[in-house]
Amino acid sequence: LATAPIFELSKKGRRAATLPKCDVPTVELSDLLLEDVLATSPPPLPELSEGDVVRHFVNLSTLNMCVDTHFYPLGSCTMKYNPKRHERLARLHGIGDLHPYSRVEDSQGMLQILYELQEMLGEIAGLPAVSLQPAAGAQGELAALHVASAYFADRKESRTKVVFPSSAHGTNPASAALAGFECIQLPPSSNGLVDVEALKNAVDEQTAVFMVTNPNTLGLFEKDIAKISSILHDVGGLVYIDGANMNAILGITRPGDFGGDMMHYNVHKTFTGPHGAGGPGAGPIAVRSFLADYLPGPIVTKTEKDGQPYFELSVPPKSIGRMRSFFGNVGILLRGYFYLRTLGSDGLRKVSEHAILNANYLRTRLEELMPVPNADRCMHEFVASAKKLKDEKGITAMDIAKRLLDYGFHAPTVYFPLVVPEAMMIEPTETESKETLDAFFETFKQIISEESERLHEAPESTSIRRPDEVSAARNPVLSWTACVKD
Amino acid sequence: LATAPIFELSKKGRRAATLPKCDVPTVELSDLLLEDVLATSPPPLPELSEGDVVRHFVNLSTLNMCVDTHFYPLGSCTMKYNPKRHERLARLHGIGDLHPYSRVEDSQGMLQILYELQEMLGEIAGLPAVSLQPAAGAQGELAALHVASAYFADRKESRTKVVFPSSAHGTNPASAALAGFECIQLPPSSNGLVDVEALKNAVDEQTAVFMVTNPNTLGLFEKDIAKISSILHDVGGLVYIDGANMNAILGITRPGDFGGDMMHYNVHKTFTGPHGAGGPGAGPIAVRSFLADYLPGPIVTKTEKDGQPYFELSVPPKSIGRMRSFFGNVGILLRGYFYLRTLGSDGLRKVSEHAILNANYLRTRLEELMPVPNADRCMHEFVASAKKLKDEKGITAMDIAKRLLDYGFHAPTVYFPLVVPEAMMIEPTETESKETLDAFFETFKQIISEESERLHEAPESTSIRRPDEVSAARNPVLSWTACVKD
Amino acid sequence: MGYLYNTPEQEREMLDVIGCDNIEQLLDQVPSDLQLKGKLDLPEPMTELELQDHLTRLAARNHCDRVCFRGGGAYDHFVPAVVDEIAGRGEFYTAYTPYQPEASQGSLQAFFEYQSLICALTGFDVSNASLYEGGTAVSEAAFMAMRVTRRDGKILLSEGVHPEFRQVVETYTRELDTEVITIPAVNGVTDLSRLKEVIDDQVACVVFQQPNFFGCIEPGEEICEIARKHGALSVVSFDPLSLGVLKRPADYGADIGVAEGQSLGIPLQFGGPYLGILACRDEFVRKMPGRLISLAKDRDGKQCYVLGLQTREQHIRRDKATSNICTNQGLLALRATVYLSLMGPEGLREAATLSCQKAHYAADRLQEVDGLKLAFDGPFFKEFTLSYSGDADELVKRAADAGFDIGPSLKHFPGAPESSHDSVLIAVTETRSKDQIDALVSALKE
Amino acid sequence: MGYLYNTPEQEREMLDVIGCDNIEQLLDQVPSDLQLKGKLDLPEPMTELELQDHLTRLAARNHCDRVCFRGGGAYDHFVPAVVDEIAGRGEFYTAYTPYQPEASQGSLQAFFEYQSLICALTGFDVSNASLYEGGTAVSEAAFMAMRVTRRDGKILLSEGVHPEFRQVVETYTRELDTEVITIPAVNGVTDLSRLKEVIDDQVACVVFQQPNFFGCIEPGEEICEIARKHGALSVVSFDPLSLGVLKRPADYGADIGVAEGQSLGIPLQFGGPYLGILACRDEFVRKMPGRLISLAKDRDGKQCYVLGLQTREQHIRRDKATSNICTNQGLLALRATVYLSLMGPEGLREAATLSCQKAHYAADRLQEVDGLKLAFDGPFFKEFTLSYSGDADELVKRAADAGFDIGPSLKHFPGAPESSHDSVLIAVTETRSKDQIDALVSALKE
Repeated sequence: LATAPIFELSKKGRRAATLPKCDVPTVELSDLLLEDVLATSPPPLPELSEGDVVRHFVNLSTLNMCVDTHFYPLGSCTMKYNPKRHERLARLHGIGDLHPYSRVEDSQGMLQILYELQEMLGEIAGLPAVSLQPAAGAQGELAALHVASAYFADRKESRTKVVFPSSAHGTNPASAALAGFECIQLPPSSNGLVDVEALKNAVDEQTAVFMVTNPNTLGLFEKDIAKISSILHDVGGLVYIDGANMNAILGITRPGDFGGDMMHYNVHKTFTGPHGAGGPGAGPIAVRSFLADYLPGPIVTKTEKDGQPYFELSVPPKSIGRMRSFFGNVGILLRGYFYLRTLGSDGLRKVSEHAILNANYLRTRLEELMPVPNADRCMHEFVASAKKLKDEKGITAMDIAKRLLDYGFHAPTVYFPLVVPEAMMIEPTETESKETLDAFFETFKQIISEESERLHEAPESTSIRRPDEVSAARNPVLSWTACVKD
Repeated sequence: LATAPIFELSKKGRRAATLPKCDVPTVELSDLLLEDVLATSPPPLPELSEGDVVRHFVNLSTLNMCVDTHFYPLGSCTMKYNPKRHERLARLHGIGDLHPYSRVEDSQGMLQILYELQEMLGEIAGLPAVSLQPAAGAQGELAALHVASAYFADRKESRTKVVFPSSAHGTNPASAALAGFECIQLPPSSNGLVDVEALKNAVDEQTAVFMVTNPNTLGLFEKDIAKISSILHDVGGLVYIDGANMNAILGITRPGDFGGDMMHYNVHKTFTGPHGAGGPGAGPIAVRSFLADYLPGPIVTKTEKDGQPYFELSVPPKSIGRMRSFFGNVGILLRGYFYLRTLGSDGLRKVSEHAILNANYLRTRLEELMPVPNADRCMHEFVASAKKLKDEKGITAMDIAKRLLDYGFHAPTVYFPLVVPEAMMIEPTETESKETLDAFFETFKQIISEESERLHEAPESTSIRRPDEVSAARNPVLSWTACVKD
Repeated sequence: MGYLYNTPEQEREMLDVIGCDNIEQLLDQVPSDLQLKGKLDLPEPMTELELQDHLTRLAARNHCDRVCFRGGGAYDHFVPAVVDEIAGRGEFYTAYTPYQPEASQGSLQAFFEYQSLICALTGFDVSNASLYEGGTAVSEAAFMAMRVTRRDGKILLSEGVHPEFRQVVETYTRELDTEVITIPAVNGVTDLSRLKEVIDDQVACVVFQQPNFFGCIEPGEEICEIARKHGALSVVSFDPLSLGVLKRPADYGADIGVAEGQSLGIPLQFGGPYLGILACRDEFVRKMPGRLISLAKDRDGKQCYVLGLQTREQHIRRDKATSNICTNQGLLALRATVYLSLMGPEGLREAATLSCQKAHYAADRLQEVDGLKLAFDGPFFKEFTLSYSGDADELVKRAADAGFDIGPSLKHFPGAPESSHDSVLIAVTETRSKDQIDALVSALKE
Repeated sequence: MGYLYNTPEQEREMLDVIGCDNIEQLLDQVPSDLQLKGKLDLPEPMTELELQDHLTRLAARNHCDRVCFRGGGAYDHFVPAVVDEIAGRGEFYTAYTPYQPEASQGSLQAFFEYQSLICALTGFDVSNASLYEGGTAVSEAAFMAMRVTRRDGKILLSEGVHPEFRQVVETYTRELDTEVITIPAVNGVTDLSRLKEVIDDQVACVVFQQPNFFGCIEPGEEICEIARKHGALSVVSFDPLSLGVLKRPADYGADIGVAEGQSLGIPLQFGGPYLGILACRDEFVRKMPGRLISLAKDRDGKQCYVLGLQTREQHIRRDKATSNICTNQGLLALRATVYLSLMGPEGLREAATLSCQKAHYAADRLQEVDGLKLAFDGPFFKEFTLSYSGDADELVKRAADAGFDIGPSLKHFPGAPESSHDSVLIAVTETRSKDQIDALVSALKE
């Protein structure tokens, strides 16, 4: 009952929220607002009691797997533990309730936090100029590509192409296209890394940016990244580092040091902003000094007032403009700030070391069961292939993924990156113990020993079984009204 | 894995909490404290990571049914919706973090709340003198019985007996015994009500107190309560109203008006203090004016200072003393205060009216399936009997209770009160809708149509099946160490 | 402090399995000349206790204790406790994109309900599962209009649209040939005659805001009609709370409705994360950006929810995707879902009515103050523009010193017309009391 | 506002099924002369928004912003955020007594773990699932000792036991013939020679506190030894946090350990709800008051948890029960469980060590202030008694005016010896910094 669609729980005349009586003299609304803009009745929202609302959503929540309840090795998503202290602190009076148009003199605490975060992110990137504005990684990419455009326009260079490897996240080409670039995809390479020769052939004076994830989506560090960067720089192009996999290299190596000119962070991945069932994220970008003037703003600057540090908001002189209204996804940025302030440099490096340790341990063990193409080491994640299992026993990556749910593990990312057949992309993160990894391995082993028929039917124990996504795509029903009409 | 006993999750050397470095000059502890009081090593608590602690307890929580997730018609417990706003407000800075020894001038806001709560509870009871101190209903009973003793002692009367009906809560005799009284139980009556004649025979000048729940544990209003009170008062005794069932009579009738001299409230039942999986509660007591001087303290008194109301703590002149340290279970009292302030007198009466409506509706419907002995109306709860089902089909109250869990309903209270065979005590509360009651009825109907063998095996779908409580009682294992030893 | 799970002993065991002597060997994957020499230059780590003290000190340097009459697109509406309780459940906030529907029905159903509630609220047939915030929602709507109309020549933006939203459109379109034309506001509302002059068959859409940035009520129906006549789409950026009393966008003919959803139970938190709402008519659904949740059936025929129409998205279409957005604002959409479920039709109507009534009382009373008058004549909803005979910032400061936050001053918005430089916005929500309004008036009279 | 679920229409339908015309008819069960005429005289109802405003105003009249050096049995220890998060889950706080173990394994296992953690913390074999708070725990222990020893003649209470705990024992025993005798403290600790004089074979137990109310370390081992020699049980009321560094009660020979558990992750909230801890040796288990959770097997042989030894309890034994307590402090026991799980041995040791070191630093520095000196010579843990040359309340006020909470003054405790009237308690926890201690000292020097 409680998890029936909320419109079905509605009963005319029920109320949850009650509002105070009006304490000012009231006037007929039709005297205040023109009759023809007024609705004749309020919108047909469902009518519920408060307890029913609570029971509905609490019950819905229990239908989710999440980091708080399960191991969630979803590759590329860095599903690490989200510290509860961050949730408490982000709600603090003076933090959670600060209006975005608070005067600068009324926001010095917040501006200090954001300034310090800019500085820390610049240091971790090795790219000193930071804008916290982008709302998510994809918006960070778009912002950086606009920065590149503005930079080249300023230099009167006409560059129309963005190049990326075939293993790239889909947002890379989508962002490049949205920023008006032509997208050039490199052919897949044999070793999972960027093919330096292919890259050389692909770039020229029309190339604006090469976008690369490093470590890449196979969990491999692009060992030729310095050479790659030189190739780009030699033709006058820029190197963009997709920071989705920063969890592998914190304090170990820096995009700015290996040749990147621009990058974004995913604060919700690397720095524990909770994933929120799909968002919000935050996608700050860091760039080299010569690109600083083009950053979207406002950014926080530090000055002095009466001998004390004083923080202000300013827009870089040649800014590409705003990516969004207000300052940014501050709530998520705060969680990144809390995380960095509690870890410090040693703690941050340990994060990556243990992310790598966990990934390699699980990789080594799982390789007994399934090949992990491309190398015998990985960084923070790896991509195994179920191709052999499929060929020999008819077990697909999807079957294994679904069956894992029955055993109380969230599934890895499957069928990405596209360059590995029957890909299972596994990222344990540093916030899991050997015990959990061992249990995951044992379960994996158990699963592939099961009858393939049973696996095709998996999952068995979840609240629903496999949905028919094909007919849902053909005939989408996207709202309650549409559903009632049917 | 996550729900394994927490000691099994321990790994030597793991840490969750970290504490700051010491910023004062340090001295060897053995120089500060005598060597022989120091432990040689810290206590052998488990060693865990923070995320594992979270995952463990979040997963444990999902093994509970609760009001937030399920209909929970546990008779006598008033499992109503616990408003979320109360949780938010009880945590407010200035409320949740106030030290119990804050100076009176530093606690005026809190003291005002507690004073207003005393006043409101006095008004609802019709018994003007209130002490908020008792930590739970049972402690309220004990406190009131001590008040009675002190009152009689003051009057130089020697009264040694406490009388109660056979349907009384077990805490009534337990509290009476603890307060040094002899317990006299009335024989069961034929109509579920106090047998006035039996009572007359049972009381005399040795009788200190008659303890009665009204409405009683069968959900029936003791219609002779005025006469009952007279009988007690005629022999010089006092009438104690067990307030467990106050949810039935708020604003409809008052213990003080129907002859009660003393009563306790269960704030966690009637006034939405959440039940906390077994506590904390709060059991304030209200008494007639002539008993006020004996109340446990401190209580809050209102005076004036600089023309403004000013609140102080004071101990009644002939107080029986403290029932506990500090003021009381303030956190729970606050929730009662919030509730009363949001409902007001009309809202409060509606609570009882709808509690009665829901109970009678469900009673009427369920009577199709199972007899509800004793009357054709009830107050806020009723007691059905599965005796006929047991005799005819071998289905016990326990079977039905267990099977309800499979269908997503918490079970009613079973086998209480003792006076009804195969008792199922059902209290829907006012915070459930007709839809829920109808679904419960349909489920009930479904269950009694099932094979009795299946019902004996129920529940099937819970995280465990029926436990062997007999061998657990014979051979209790009460701690991890004991369990490891075994 | 840190969040390590493996003990040194386990680290040793794991390295043995991997076949390494130490973690450094695993780092060999990074060429040694690229490895960072030395340490990152970051502040010393803090424990939870120290961090809490630190934050408490910093929070005290932000002034949030004044009575809030501040607006400009983010408002001090009441957030019921139930919203925090639900959004605070780890099952929602520590889950991710529902790639495995069998393990994500909680989020999926909640987002489906979000879409349904937004449809009920706006009158549109279909809503996506949310976008970043109001400004990007306007941009995405403009891009969508270009796809629908197959016109990329011009976009018309009313000056009544939030200036920051307009800036976002400027940024998003900077590499396109599309011309972004601002239709000025006259007496606080879109200049219809100018709009009629400018509009032509190259225009993909006309974007306006209702109530607009100055608080004024736009002639929405007429704007939509003008757009329709020229084959352009009408895009309205609405205040969701206002729909407790105002006509729904779909009901007055808008083609696409977008909104900043902050007023639906989302805390102010210095500007984000907020909620971008986008809804439209059925026929545009395949041109819509962002995630969509669809009803489906599982293998046993049981009703369930899945990610729908993913072929529009960038992980399948890559550079041909409808947008580069790859998440929704899940947790904020959840907040709005819970908020709207609690409010229901009557609650929303009351909240809107109270805001409106109190705003009008405040406007009346504030005009008693010397030097203050309403900048525009037309009707407004919960916010209005006040012009001041002196410096607008000085007025804001006087209010602040007396314990009230008003504003922002319009002059701080780039491109604000000179005529607005003496003006401030005043927003009044249902959380304000008559006493507070009266106190503000008294303070400004002094 | 209200919490009604049935609409007027449903009310009608339900009344029809019941066979009533209106709800008033249902109320006929209450004789009409007993029905309340008119309405209860209660304040007008408030909405959530109004209540929040009201509470915010009242909260502002409580002073909680000073630096806290206040003690006397309730302490400003740090509460990690994880504790709030877990205890804030509806699954725990809106469940009740686990009468249906199949639907309550979450609470049952948590309470079993609580019992186990308390055993690990104290060294005892068995802990109950908690009692109301420290004072009633002492009383229950004394009653338990009477049952175990079959002696009800005398109970000896050290003057070092919290005076309010002692008052509770007085109340609980007021109708018994049992004599409650206070053993005075000399130089802040239990007078052993007086104890030896008083103790005889009628004494059921000797109760002392470690560290005691004055902050001093008691000669625990000797007190236990004296009790044992006379066939009495030793009951110690301990500070659970102190066991990060102090010897465990069972290890120095105590028979029963009780405690106020507030320092284990429980907020101050003006005195409650707090947590009563009670643990003892195996052999006393059937004389123990309160709820016990036991490991068990289900029908399939799976490990599970159930309410154990219920035959001691009042719903079965009624007037013969070991106690009238019929619940535990479930949510507080859960908080302590989570707290101890987070702290682990090292965390608890650090918290205890920090409190101890800082308290000693504070004591040293405070004695620099004219007129202040330690009241007692002996060792202390995190709290100490300071005697003052002037009026103790005036000292507390001076500190308050400068932004510090100290105290309480001992003279406010009924029965406080005359000699203590110039004294205040000072408690220093791990949450205090050197700067704060130095600032307190400076303020008092002025």
